[in-house]
Amino acid sequence: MIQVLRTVKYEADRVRGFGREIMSVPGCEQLASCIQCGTCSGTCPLSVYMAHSPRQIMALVRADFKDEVLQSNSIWLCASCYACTVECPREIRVTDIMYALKLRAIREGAYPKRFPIPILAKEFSRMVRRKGRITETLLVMRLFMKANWRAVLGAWRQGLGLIRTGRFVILHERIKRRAELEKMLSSVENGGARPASKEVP
Amino acid sequence: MHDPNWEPRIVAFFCNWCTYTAADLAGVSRLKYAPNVRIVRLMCSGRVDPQFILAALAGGADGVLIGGCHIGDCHYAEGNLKTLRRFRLLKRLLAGFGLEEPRVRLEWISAAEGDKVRCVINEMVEQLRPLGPLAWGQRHGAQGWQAASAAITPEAEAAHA
Amino acid sequence: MNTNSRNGDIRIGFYICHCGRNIAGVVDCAAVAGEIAKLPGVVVSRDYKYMCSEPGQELIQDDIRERALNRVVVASCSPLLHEHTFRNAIEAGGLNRFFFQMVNIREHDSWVHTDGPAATAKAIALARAAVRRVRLHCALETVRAPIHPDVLVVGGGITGIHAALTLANGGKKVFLVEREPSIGGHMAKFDKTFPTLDCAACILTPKMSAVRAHENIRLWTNSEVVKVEGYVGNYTVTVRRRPRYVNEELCVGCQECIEACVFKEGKFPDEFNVGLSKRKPIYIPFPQAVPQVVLIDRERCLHFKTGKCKRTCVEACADRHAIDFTQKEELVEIKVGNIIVATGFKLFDAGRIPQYGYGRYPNVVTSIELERLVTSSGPTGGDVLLRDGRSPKSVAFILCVGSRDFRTNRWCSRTCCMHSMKLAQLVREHTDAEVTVFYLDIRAPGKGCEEFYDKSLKEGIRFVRGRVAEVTDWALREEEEGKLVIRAEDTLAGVVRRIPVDMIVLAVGMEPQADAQDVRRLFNMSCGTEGWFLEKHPKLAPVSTFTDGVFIAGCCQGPKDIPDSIAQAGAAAAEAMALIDRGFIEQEPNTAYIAEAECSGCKSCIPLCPYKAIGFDEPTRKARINAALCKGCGTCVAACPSGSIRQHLFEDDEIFSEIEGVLTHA
Amino acid sequence: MKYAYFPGCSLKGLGRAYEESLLPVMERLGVELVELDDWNCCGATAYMSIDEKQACVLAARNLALAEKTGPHDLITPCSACYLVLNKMKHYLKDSPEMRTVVQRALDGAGLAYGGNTPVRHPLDILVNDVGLDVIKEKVVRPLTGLKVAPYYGCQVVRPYATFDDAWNPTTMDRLLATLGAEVVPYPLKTKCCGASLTGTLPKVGLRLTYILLREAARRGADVIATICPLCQFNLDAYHDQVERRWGPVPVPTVYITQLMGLAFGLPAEQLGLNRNFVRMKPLPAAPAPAQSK
Repeated sequence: MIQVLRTVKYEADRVRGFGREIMSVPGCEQLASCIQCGTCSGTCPLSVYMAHSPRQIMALVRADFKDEVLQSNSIWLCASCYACTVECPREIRVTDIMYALKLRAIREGAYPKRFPIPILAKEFSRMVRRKGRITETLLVMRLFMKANWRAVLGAWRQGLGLIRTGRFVILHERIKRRAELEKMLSSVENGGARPASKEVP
Repeated sequence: MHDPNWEPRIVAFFCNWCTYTAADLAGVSRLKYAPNVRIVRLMCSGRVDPQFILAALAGGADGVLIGGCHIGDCHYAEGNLKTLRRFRLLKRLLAGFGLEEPRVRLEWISAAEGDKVRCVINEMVEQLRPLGPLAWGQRHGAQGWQAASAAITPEAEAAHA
Repeated sequence: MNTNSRNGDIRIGFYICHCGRNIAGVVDCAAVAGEIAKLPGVVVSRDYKYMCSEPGQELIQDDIRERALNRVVVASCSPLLHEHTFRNAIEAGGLNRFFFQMVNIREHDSWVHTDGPAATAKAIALARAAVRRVRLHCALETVRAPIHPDVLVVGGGITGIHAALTLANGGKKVFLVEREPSIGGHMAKFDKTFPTLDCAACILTPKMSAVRAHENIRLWTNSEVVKVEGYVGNYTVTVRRRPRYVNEELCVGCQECIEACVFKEGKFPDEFNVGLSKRKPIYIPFPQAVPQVVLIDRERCLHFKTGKCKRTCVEACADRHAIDFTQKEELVEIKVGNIIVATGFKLFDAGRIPQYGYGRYPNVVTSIELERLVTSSGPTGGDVLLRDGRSPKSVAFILCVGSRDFRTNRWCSRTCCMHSMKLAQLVREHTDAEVTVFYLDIRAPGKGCEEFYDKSLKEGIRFVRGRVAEVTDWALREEEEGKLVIRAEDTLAGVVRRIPVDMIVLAVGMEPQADAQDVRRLFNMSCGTEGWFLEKHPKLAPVSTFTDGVFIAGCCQGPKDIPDSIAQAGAAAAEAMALIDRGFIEQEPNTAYIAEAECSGCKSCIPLCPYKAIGFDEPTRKARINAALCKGCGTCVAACPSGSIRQHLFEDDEIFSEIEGVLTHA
Repeated sequence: MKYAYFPGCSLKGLGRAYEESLLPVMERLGVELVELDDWNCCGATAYMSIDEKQACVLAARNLALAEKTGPHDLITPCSACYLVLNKMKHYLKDSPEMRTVVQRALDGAGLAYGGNTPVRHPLDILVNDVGLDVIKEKVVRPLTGLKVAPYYGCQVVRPYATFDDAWNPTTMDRLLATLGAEVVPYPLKTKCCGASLTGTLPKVGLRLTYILLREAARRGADVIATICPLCQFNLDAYHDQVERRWGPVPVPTVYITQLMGLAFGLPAEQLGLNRNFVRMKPLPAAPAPAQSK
């Protein structure tokens, strides 16, 4: 059987104003100048794994296809290496746009379920909030438990190696004035990058 | 405080070759800027007699903008250098009269810098807004103007070269 | 001319132009006309769709006759565009052309504001000022100044050559000044030209020879303009003629001296072959060079460097005595009426985009280097070869190198798409290499160009839409070993590709000459933000500049192909010729003058004038202005302590009335 | 020479060998590093996708702490911290609105953000402040004969660094040459190692790691020198997994500071070299006394 997929996009699939919203995030304004040259995808070490290349993400954002963008695995594959940002001939900060998209995907719960990267981001922020610092080994353990506990089994060899080389830290690194930090962070709670204007439903 | 609906009025003296042309370019490029400026065309910023500035301020302008070619690019070789000299002297005098710094402004804007026209005008309007109306006539009367203009002599200008 | 007024009263006609929707879309024209009608002295106040049109102008002329108008104000576009039109119209209507004032409510109002009421208020203020001002206008006569019939053409590329020939064929004397030792410019380096693929040399060389042979052209190569003084019709230009150490009159171009040089082989990078071959210290730039005169590179010549050369060249020249080591730089002063600037462009330095490996990988070349390689008269005799002498099996072109890139040059260089397709076809002709062109958008709008694109497609040249991210020499797979690897997204196929090739050609864009800013100052021109010389009007005056009598043509104004450059050269020549054949220019009578009764003789104005137009009359102890020298800047007027210097068209009271006018509340 | 020192979480954990080698090397060069009191996580790349304002606050607290400590530049050895702190400086400079939010958050703790502390990378400081001449003087055991691939990683030179070229950085190359090492041309010097994905999407991350290791081996490098704790961990700790998938890529990865330490004659154990999974071979036989290069 030949599998067929109907891919037409209707105007109703657009979330009007989404492209404008992203372009209004500080640092993301240049998206308007994109000429779809593909330098971002060409230079991206991860574009070959992405459902949509960075260039296609730029096009979809501009065309207001919010759902398709926020559900794409592409934004989570971005490793923040900034090659696209440096290489873009139109000076588009592609990496920053990816952040703006990740933030919205997490906020709206739009990312692929059990996909480990957003879970890592969440666990990361949770640990920073509680302890003020990150203890990498403990963070990875938490991630494994949340996302894919079987992976722990696969990583035993590495874990042993870390213990052997004295790099496996089991006590949390933490700052002294945790309350001070928590107060600061909660004072800007629910701020984020939500635009002042209401989002178009 | 002043009337919230008050809008600053700016009289601009633009040289024919650079800044007036830049303002034309801003138009051709459909750049948008605040409608508070009234442009008077002169051949060179060197033609801007200090009395024009004083007359504008006395006549109800809240600010005066002078635009000329960049130094070294004057269509008349060095008219703008004379403008600069004269402008420095005038600024000092006007400061003596209590005139706020942003009210009188000199800018070099080349024929290619349409966007600079937009930026300068918008910026100036925003700077004048919090200062409120100038009402120079009420502050100093006709004597103020005459005293100021009498102080601008060639010798005094030369001292500001 | 017409009398000032009827019964001495001022009768003003006011006209506001809708300019279609350009003005009327923002400004309420009827309201402005209504408001202005209330002003004293305004006899007629009308709004009309297009004032500059024939009926619009007739409207004014009819009113002058029927309503006995003696002043006219038109509120429309910029006076820089149509002041001339309306002055002519009222003059034809029987009024002195200076009883006119124009109000700029398009460029300075409707096009830059969106708030209708505010724009309308501004239009009223500006119009009111003009109405007040025009009352004070006086009848003036334009001054005529003669035009020197000779023309200076700066730059001997195809543009300068064509302009010079056009003028010379029309009987005008032309000075053609070229910085390089030969004319010909970039075009002389090309093998063939798109889209016709006719041989560049075959069409250029005859024109170069014609320049040399033309009795009306004085050709100065190895020369530069260093000073320009004066104004339209009367320019005095100083040209620096650098020594070639070979007497142009005596050299016959036999090149025996080159043969005889103590350097047996060429040793120094040949400029014409962009470094792909070597030349000697005594050389001729290229075989078809004009003039056919050799020159000596002072930096490289042993005689100059050590003083211990056997001077075999002098021996070879024998009794022609053309070689002259004592030649000195010369400054020559010429008088011309018009100047055509055709100083061309420079190519983008590909090394500025390190990702493409130019300068690091020997087989990454620029389009002009490939051009020399495909030319049968070039360093390889027309063989496209890699640096190691092999023939490439695969060649890739990367387009938009230094174009459409915000970090380098923002503009489209316009010719690289076609130029690359031409080179791609030539590579296919000369080798059996597979050719791939990486492009962003193929821009082929010229006549025959789209067809050329189609031909390229049909000939099997592969096109990949995507900007190359990088060129590397690290191999992931066996087929990539020893190759240059391109990584790019094929944006149409939607996949990232790695493509190994033998040779990469960078289609470098055009940019303004490195000294464009100096040249601009020299000729009193403007540059756009990108650095190209600025035309007076992008549509209506594409070869004029803001300085009368100075014209621009070709790529110094922006990237162009050969046909467009030639068209501009012809246009600039025609503009100059129109001025010359008219014989005189009408000068704006905006000169300064002294009200002698009031002049105190303080002399403070005299040093202010850059044109030395102000003198001092000892008997009367008054300043005196020479109107013929005055350019009308008005600097002295503003500076006169006693207010005794006035300026026609910009009288103090006119400007004061304008200031009052714009400030009077509605 | 005195600097405020922001180690970052990694240097206290997986990347502790970096700190262990950085501190003695700097000491040897007469550079004083004063660890910022009670510094917190910079927010790294992850926090930015959770909450922009909080991410700004995290960075700003550290910068404010540095300002409070004194007028010293802040040295930030971890690439991610270096990038994030610099990025937030730019961000706060461009967005007065965000600056107000951040300042309000800092107010409670008596901190103020002025935005004036330069955030600098050790490479920048070593080459531009200390100087290669001074470093050369301290070399007692030149790395002659050691072929080193300089690997900068992505986040040091992109996109905010001003001390080196984003595409072809050379500071580490020059530094290695000063130590007497042979610098292998390494075109992947700024390519992403995939560290942020190796743990979560091994299939993807490992391949990027493999490409880097393979090219270093292909170029004949004895060792890869890096300056990023994440890169080092990634290239080292996943080395066995890479080899299991793709075959041998026998190149260890160490910190440039470890190589400097060796060249300065410090013992390998003190430099944390024993923490590597893939150990570096002992240096080639002692060099001839006459120093070359």
